[in-house]
Amino acid sequence: MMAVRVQAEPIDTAAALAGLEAPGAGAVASFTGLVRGDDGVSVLELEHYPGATEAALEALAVEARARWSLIAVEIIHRVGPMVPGDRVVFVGTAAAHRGAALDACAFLIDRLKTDAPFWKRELRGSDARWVEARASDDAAADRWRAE
Amino acid sequence: MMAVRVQAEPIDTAAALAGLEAPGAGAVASFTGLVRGDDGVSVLELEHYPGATEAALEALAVEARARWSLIAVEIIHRVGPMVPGDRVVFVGTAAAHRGAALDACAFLIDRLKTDAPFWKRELRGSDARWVEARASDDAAADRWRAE
Amino acid sequence: MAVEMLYFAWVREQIGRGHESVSPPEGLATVADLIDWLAGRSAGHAAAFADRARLRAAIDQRFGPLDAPIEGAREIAIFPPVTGG
Amino acid sequence: MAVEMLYFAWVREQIGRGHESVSPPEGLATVADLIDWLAGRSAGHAAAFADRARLRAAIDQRFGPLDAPIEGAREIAIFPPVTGG
Repeated sequence: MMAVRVQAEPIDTAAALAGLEAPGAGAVASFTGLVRGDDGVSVLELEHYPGATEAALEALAVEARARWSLIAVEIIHRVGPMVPGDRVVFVGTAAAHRGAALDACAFLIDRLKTDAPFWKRELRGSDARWVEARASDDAAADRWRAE
Repeated sequence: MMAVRVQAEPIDTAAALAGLEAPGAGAVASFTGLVRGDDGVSVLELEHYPGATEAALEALAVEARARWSLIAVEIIHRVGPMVPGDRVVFVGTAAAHRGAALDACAFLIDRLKTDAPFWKRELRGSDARWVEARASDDAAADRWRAE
Repeated sequence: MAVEMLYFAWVREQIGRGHESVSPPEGLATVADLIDWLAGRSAGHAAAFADRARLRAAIDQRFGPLDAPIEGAREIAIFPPVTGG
Repeated sequence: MAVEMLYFAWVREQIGRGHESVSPPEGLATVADLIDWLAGRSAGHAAAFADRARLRAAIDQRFGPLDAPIEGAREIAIFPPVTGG
């Protein structure tokens, strides 16, 4: 199973997690990114590049599957306006053993941050600000290329 | 939030995952271990050491919280008889950022394998066999001690 | 030949539109050359393209450096470094 | 003094019971000494304790090596290496 979704609707992590429990899977790992509510952000807007986004996520899923022999992989990214506590992204992997599932999950979220065309805009009251890319994200993504 | 449960009932991963989404959390990581259905096992029985098991899991949760400043941590381990596809264990972590959540989740499942008093017995038809501890599990747990 | 330009995030905001069809003159070899030419179209374009270090590009939906060749391209996107996840 | 012994997994199966109250003689210093003494109680005990390398212990629910002291212990568990998760 390989599923990639970019959607304006809220992310149903329960359904996503259950969908990863394929026959033969002994290990399922997941990562969920949430809009933080502790830094004054009232609304987070996610813009993306339709078409190119899905292609980038699929390329990551294919790379992860090949590298770790995954049984299942699922990536769901929300776009549009969100509020604190909302789920922005879900990444899930299933494998026979835990090392592959955990490593592939970390790989996918690290690389998604640098390889997929999404842009975040934060609203704090009437102040709007585009989020700057972080060097730490580049470093996290790079560690999967160096290995 | 810190919750540790040892139970004979099926594990509700949807509820567990949702429970980790505490205010301030920007990242939730989870690991679910399943009974593999691909190696002829018809029933997996989990025996444990009541009291000592809960204490061992709580000690791991406390260590993880201190090491990674987690906002929430949840460990659920099932005991008794299970069939392929059943969830054996769920580990979930929540933190402000993804690195802490992902690392703490991997730490917890690696160390749980060597530090918590559970024993697995596999039934294949009429053949019953206690699962042997694996050197690879010791190595995985040790890497968190060496750092 | 006409090229469909796509702009995202603050590049889109500063230019004031998310896409436009342009017909660059002959002789533009790279994305950087195209950006130089586009910068002359309006004050918004000039502002959006002022700092090349903050720009990224995709040619026909494939990400590439600003010195990537644009010959034959039908869709070129210009945008800031991505910040998803 | 009486000590409550707990056995798990194949140690429990070979001994034929999950727990028993025992009164070891004076002079047993460590878990290993206790195991030596327990091995004489039955053929099942002897079989369960035949290979020390495959045994682990907990004293009053704290995990420790087989050379850990047992003085004052009220509950001692003997079991194989754990295999949970």
